[in-house]
Amino acid sequence: MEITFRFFASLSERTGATEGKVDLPGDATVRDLWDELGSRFPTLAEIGFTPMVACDMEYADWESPLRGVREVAFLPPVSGG
Amino acid sequence: MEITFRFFASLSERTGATEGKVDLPGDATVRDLWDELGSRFPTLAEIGFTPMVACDMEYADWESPLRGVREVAFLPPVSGG
Amino acid sequence: MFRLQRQPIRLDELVQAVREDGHGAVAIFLGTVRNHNIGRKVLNLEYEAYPAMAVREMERIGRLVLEQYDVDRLAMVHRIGRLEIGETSVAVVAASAHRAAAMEACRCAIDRLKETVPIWKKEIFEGGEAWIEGAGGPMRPL
Amino acid sequence: MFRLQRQPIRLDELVQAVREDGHGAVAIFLGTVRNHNIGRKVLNLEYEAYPAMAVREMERIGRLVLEQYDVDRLAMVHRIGRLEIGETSVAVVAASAHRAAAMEACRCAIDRLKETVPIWKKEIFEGGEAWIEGAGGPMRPL
Repeated sequence: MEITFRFFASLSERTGATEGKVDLPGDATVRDLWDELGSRFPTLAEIGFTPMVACDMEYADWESPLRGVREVAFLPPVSGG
Repeated sequence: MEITFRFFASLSERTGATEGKVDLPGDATVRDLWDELGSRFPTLAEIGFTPMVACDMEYADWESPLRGVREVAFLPPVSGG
Repeated sequence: MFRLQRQPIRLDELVQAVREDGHGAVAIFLGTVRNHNIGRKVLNLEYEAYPAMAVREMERIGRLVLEQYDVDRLAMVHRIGRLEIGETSVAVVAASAHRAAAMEACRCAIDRLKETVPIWKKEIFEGGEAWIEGAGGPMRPL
Repeated sequence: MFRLQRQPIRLDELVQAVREDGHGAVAIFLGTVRNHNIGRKVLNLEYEAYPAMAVREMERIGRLVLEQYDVDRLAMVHRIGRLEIGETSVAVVAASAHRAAAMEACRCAIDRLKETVPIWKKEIFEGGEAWIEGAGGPMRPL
């Protein structure tokens, strides 16, 4: 299945990517996607925080299954306000 | 000694007076002034609250001596805001 | 800035006057004239003050709040005279580097204003009018 | 009213849009760009958002606050793009009949915004620039 990923702020700066597509098996979880992205973007290993994750714009956790999800966003700790 | 009194809001409406002067003995207190005003303005007996008192614009109490005070204000419970 | 005024309160101007470049947080409270009170339809309000003492008392509250909270600037402005529904009767603005102090200072300032600043409102409602008597604050003598 | 905007936030307009005639209290919080942070001289800020999710998240916070507090109306507006020192980056406005609810709702809304709304600031300071990473809120996964 094809999942769109999105990076924001320092994550997109580190990777040089704001979004892209990954093809994953049907039982994949957020963590599997992150691992896949880690091999595509080695600089992800250098970030100094654990991102938050949103599946289709709802906060999710690392074990969330991706079946039925279109877009997964990895979010640095937010700093709005 | 001569003391200026001031009434505000419902107190001035009740009495028809906003200010005036009272001559009192040198050892008089706020309560003495109030008693004197009570005989001058009988409608003061009808008010439904105990006024706050300010001597020269500082909150004071009923037993405060008036020596050295120029102006005593009787204040309905405040309702600004 | 602590004052009474007959003119409408211009919020943008007030914030500009209070805020400085070191401030990341501005907390504001506005009291506004509402169209109902204790079941009555309110038509408008009239505010009266003991002017010199009201300003002194706002200044006293200001000093106290600036001591008690980590805020740099505080403004309290109260209207007097006749106000229509929807108008702002009082504005409190507190500015500081961080938000918690600004919000707590703003709350403390408006709470104290309502307890001790010698201002009174008369309510003109459908069928009559009445001076509103506050609950009385901690300074209320016996 | 929950939105992101590139244009400056006009506070008077925002208050007009939120306040209704039954409201006696409006509590406002403004976040403003300050000229220093952790010992650095800040030149300006750039805000980035995950736009659709940020608005959804502000709406979710809005529903929660309106349920939890006795307030009628809430607005949250956040700037994105480049902001200069002194500009307002976020405005939260809560309106209700009475003041305690308005002030508590305003506080809750800005606290939650800072925890969960996907917006980030990049600080451009003397000698460099850096994305600011928040402390992370309660929704932060392991």
